[in-house]
Amino acid sequence: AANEGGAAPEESASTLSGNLVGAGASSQDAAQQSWIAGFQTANPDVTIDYDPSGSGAGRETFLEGASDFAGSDRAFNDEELAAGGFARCAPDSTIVELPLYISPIAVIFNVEGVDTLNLDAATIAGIFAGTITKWNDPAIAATNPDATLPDLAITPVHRSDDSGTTENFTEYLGAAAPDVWTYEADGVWPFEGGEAAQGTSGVVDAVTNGTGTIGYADASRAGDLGTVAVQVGDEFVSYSPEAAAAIVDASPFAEGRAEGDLAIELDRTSTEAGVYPVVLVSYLIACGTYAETENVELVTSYLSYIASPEGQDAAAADAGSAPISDTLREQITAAIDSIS
Amino acid sequence: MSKRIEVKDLNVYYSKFLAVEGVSLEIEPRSVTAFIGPSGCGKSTFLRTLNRMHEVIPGARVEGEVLIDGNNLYDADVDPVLVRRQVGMVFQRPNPFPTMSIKENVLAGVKLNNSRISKSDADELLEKSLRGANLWNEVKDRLDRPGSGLSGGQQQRLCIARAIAVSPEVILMDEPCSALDPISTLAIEDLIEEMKQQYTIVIVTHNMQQASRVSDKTAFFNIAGTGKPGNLIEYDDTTTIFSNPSVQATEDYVSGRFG
Amino acid sequence: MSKRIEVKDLNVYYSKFLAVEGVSLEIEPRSVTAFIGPSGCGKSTFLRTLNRMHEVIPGARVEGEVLIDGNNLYDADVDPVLVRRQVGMVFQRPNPFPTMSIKENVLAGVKLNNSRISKSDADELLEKSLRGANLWNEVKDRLDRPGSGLSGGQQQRLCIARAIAVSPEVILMDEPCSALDPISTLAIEDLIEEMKQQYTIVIVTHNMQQASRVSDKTAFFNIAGTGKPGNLIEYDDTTTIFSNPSVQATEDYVSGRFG
Amino acid sequence: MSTTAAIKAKQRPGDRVFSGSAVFAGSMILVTLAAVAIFLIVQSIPAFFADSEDASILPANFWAYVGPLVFGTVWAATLALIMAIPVSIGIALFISHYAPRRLASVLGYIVDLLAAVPSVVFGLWGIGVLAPAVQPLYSWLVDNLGWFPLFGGPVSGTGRTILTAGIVLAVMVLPIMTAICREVFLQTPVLHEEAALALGATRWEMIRTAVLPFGRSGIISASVLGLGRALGETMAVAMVLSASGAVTFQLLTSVNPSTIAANIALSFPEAYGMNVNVLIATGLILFVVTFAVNAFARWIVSRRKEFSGAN
Amino acid sequence: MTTTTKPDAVTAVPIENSLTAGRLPAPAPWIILGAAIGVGAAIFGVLALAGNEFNWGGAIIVGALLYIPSIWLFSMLVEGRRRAMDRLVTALVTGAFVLAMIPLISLTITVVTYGLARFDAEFFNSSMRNVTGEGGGALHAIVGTLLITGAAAVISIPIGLMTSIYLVEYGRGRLARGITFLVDVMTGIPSIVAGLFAYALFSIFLGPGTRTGIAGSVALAVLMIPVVVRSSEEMLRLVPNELREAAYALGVPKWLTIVKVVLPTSIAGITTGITLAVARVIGETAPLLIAAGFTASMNYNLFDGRMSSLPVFVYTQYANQGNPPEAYLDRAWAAALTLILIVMALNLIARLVARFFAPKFGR
Ligand SMILES: Nc1ncnc2c1ncn2[C@@H]1O[C@H](COP(=O)(O)OP(=O)(O)OP(=O)(O)O)[C@@H](O)[C@H]1O
Ligand SMILES: Nc1ncnc2c1ncn2[C@@H]1O[C@H](COP(=O)(O)OP(=O)(O)OP(=O)(O)O)[C@@H](O)[C@H]1O
Ligand SMILES: [Mg+2]
Ligand SMILES: [Mg+2]
Repeated sequence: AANEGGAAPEESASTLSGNLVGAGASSQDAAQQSWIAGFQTANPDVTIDYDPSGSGAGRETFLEGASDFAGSDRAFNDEELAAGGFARCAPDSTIVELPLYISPIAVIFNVEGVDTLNLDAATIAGIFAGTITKWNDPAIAATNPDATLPDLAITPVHRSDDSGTTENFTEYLGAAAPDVWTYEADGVWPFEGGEAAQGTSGVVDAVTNGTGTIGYADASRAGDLGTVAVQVGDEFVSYSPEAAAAIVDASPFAEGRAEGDLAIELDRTSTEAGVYPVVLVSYLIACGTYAETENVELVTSYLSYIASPEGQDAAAADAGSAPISDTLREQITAAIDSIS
Repeated sequence: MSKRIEVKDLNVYYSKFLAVEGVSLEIEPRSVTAFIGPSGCGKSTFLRTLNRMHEVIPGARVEGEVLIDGNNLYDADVDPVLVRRQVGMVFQRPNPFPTMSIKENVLAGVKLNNSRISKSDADELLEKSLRGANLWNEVKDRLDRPGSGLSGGQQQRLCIARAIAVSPEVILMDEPCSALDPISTLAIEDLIEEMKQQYTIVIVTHNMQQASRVSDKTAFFNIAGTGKPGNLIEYDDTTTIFSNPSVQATEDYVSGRFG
Repeated sequence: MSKRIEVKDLNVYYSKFLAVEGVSLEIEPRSVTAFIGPSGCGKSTFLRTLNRMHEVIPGARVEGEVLIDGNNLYDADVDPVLVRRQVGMVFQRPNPFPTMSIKENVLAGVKLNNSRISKSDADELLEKSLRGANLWNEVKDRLDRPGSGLSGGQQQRLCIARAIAVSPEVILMDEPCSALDPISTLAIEDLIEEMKQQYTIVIVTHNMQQASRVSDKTAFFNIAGTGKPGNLIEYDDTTTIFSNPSVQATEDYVSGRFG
Repeated sequence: MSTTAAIKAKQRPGDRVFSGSAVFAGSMILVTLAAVAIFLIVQSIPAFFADSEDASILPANFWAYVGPLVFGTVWAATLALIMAIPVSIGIALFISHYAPRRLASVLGYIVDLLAAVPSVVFGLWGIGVLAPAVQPLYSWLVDNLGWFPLFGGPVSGTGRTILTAGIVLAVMVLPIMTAICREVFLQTPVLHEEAALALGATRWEMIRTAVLPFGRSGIISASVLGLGRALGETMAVAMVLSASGAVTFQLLTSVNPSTIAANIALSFPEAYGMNVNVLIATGLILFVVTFAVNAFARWIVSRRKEFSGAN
Repeated sequence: MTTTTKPDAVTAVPIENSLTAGRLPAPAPWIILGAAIGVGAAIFGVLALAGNEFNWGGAIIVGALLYIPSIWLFSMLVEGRRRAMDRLVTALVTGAFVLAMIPLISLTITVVTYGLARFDAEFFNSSMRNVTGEGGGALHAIVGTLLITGAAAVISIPIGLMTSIYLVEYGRGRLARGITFLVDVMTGIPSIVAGLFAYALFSIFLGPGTRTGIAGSVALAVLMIPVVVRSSEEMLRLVPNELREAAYALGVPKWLTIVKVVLPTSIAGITTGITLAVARVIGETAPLLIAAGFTASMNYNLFDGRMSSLPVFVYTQYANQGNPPEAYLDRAWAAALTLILIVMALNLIARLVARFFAPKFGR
């Protein structure tokens, strides 16, 4: 191919070479492609493949030892960690989980003449639970006195596939509006009702092609659709990378985890100013200690690149993700350095 | 009621190949006409123009007129389906419908037109047609078995039964007996004799004896050479053709001294 | 070299249906034997047991022995392919290969067996076989045209040419002339006459004249009724069968006073 | 001239090799299938006995999970075939017996091309073109014919219903069904067609008496192949259908049953542990369903075997 | 034989009538069709007055729907039941064809219009390695598709063809019935299960988690074999026994008869079947995603490393869009267009092959 095998940039000081395989969450695929492109350009002898086969598949693949690292929309849970058996890692090794991909989830809708809506969590939950069925419902009108709301049925669109986006979204609804949203957080939409669509693209297409539709999707894909500003405390916050990064900083790490395992417990109910609580955090997962050392340098330098400001900015440009804050970066860098 | 057939200066083509050229003849109602001639001279081809079966072949076409009781078959608006209902046909190779039972085969044509035929009428017609084709005794116990399980001769007689079951006005037969044993042949010949009281019958045959036995008039076709079109050489009373033909080629052919 | 055929107490079945029962006869080398009998009596069926074509039909089987020069065709380790190469066959319906040209059809027996044959030999064989089947003049200009474009009679002669091109020892013919005009028929009959100098020939025919003209011996088959097996009624010199048969049924049949 | 001993030659090697390799190829299918079956069964067994404790995607037990999926699979495939069988027979007839010859081969080629469209593209087309195009029709149907059980509301706002999925499936199976029907119809012996015409049959009557009966087993084979594809189609259904796992016959709402294959595609990426086994077990069930339908079709064909056109 | 026993309907055709009696004049169907579409247009015209946009498609569809019963009715009145039925079926058959053309044309227009945006040189000489956003190409996926599908065809055509030959020519009894049964079962393997199977199979040989092109080929072969068997079986059965017998009678061994008579006679149908089978699998996404994986780089080796294919490329470009999304969508459509063109080419080749070998039927 014309873009391959060309002479390496002469000034490239890289001595890295080899083949790295990762698999997992498709949510971070666009970001991964951007990181891979950046990293491979700097290190022409390296080839990295990231298989966007899904978080579950990614974790399984990593467990089986068929990949060097995994991408996952959730961290391994305590039972899975206790069961262990990570084939690539040295026996007794811990694993390193890094929240390197933070993406706000936008609530998108398609109603003619309306570009943005202010909604509180209870109203959003009511819409998605099917208790609020018209766009001119008083609950919506109450927070949007200026909008001209049509007498139109609401078609809520959710993901038909099992996804981290759904899990994060329902977790937010359950935490912020526990009275309306009585379902448990889950990657699978918890009840029958509403329109289902496959993947982020499917949801975006369904919302775009339908009328009176509303859905949730990676913010980078919101495009020209109307978006919802979510009530946090007393103000309404539109999604933005900064606001998404802010909620991560405002949230604690999960307890009882090994060093380098930076699983985050998002505080969805945070009332801090300027945070946007509907976010998806996707992890990169690697071994604390690899059983075989040949790819360790490659893994650490790749992860370091991802964590670096250039890496995060590249993903922000290509995939619309939120760059991590410097505080988080310090912790992550420390964790990467511990990989051996 | 039978029909008079008049053919006026007919040319028959397969795409660009002229197979039969300039045939004109008149066939009287209630008569049997035999077509004889060497293989490949266009007897079958010509016969098939008499009920517009010729045009079923892609690229096949016809120039000239065929009048049945004064109506030109090849007029623009003529419905070939109607023509074929009045001019029935029995083919050289037996062709019973393989997916139908013997009974269904015989009644196939009738069912098309009169799907609500009563059971007793159907059974009567079935027996009559099969008897007419001298097949009744052989198949009466297996009327519901497939027609394709019969021997070649039985199949041909089944096809004859099928053709006469719709009682056409004219019946064209393309070597109907070439696969039959003498007994069946005789029965068919008797049948032809009987049918001619009512119908106009045209038969292609290779069997001179048969032609002289059954036909009132005989048409002799010949071909000048390969790739040349076939021609009608002589058309006359059968006795004349066989005893005193006016053309030498005819005499040579009927006496077996051909070529 | 021609072959003597001996059939001993042969029963022929289609699955459970006994089609031909208890046939025993001897066919002399260098002779022509005709099988006659009413339609459906099992002539074709029996003929096909003589080169093991019968077993091609699913469920068909045979009891008894067929000896060719003393070797039983139905012995366990006999190769039916070799049998068929020595015992050729021409069918009732012409069946040229539709994918092949006229030339390829004639040479099919040679070419399909992957035998190598020089171009000049092939051309010679082609012409000889086609001439033998009285088809050469009609097709010599279109040897590369498809064989299925010929008229019925031409197709049948093509099949005869194809069969004689492999020079078998015995030739079985199942009503080979039923689709032919008298001239071609005559040519084939002459050919049979000529071939019998060298080959053993068995022919099924419905044409009494033909049987009496070409055959040395005649076998008359009959069937007692539908569903019953066919039987060999009488087998004798042709002159005897036609002038002075010992069984009444035979006399009735050959004189056309049957049934 | 060979001697009589030649008759006794042993079986020829060509025949041996050829029939041997034919048997071998048949056996390869046996082996492949055995391997697939073993893989499926071994992976499935734990799932049959799992409950929601072991596998998070199970509502209660495995059968409660797979039941609605089986329903959806069969329902969607049925809808597809109801549309596809008559249309494909129609197209095949049009090409074989109605269109002028020259045109017919071009048309056949064009229809074959439909087979080339990857299922992903059907999915994209279904979402982007078909669903929005039929949505107004669905609204109309629900508003005016809503009393008819199949057309009950509320109407889907996007048109991505089981009926749309059925249409997409129908379009997807059309080419393969049409191609087989067409080939079979073209093979109808001229003799039989002429026999019908000579009895004074119109073109349709000729088709009814000669062509369709002759092509019957071919039509059924084509349908079975189409059905196999419709039952097993993954990506297009996953992309087009708004699936929520409900068991309902309503054609036009957002709440639709899912299909087994689509469900595997949707759930597999995020599946782990026992969930993987559950999904594979649903694959095994799909197997069984397809086989049952196939066996039924075979039975129909064999019932009137001796009347088949092939002799 | 007397006239009194003739079925009524036959005598119902009066002999005195000219043969043209009771026929609709030749242009009548066209006039009726025009009128029907006119009515359809009128209906939608009224709707248009009521404020809706004038819907051409709707007018034509309503017109076509009107045409079918009206031609039947007219024909029934003038020509009688049988002609009416014939005309009805003609209308329906033509209608079925036109109906099927609608999605085809719609699909073609969609794919071509969207696909042309990126149908450029770069698309065909670049992979996606180090490409984000705009640019890049699908060469790696094109090569992958050709290799994977080619290998699948190499595996399944011989097996499928030989199996169908076995079933038609040799198969009797248990084994044949068993294989027919298994082929039926095999048609029921959902593509995604085939992918899982191939993935699991190669995990055994090449270590867990390996994804290679050949694993994808095996998955596709599992899907392709039953299609090949079924369609070839159907075609082989159509070869008349007369031809086989003619060859046997010439002393041609069975296998040569099959090779030189049966196969050439049915070659047109078989190639069509095979092309259809290839077309059937070349667009498969799910099994390749699982078994062959995904890569942005070139890979010419079926046996080592992940390999992209066009459907997977289309799918990932669509599903995981980055910035700007149009670039990803354009690539997806261009790849879809490429895939269709590849199959078109295959189809053409198959047709040429078929024409070359096809039986030359005269009369
Ligand atoms: N479908 C066809 N296409 C082209 N030529 C044909 C076709 N059918 C027949 N012919 C040619 O037309 C001529 C007349 O054929 P036809 O079958 O009418 O002869 P025939 O007199 O019936 O012969 P036979 O006695 O052998 O049946 C022959 O040269 C034949 O090759
Ligand atoms: N394939 C078959 N399966 C079952 N029965 C058959 C089959 N072929 C022929 N028969 C039956 O076997 C008997 C003998 O048939 P055969 O064809 O040998 O008669 P034939 O003497 O050649 O008649 P014809 O003179 O009409 O050709 C008939 O009753 C026929 O119905
Ligand atoms: Mg003829
Ligand atoms: Mg016979």
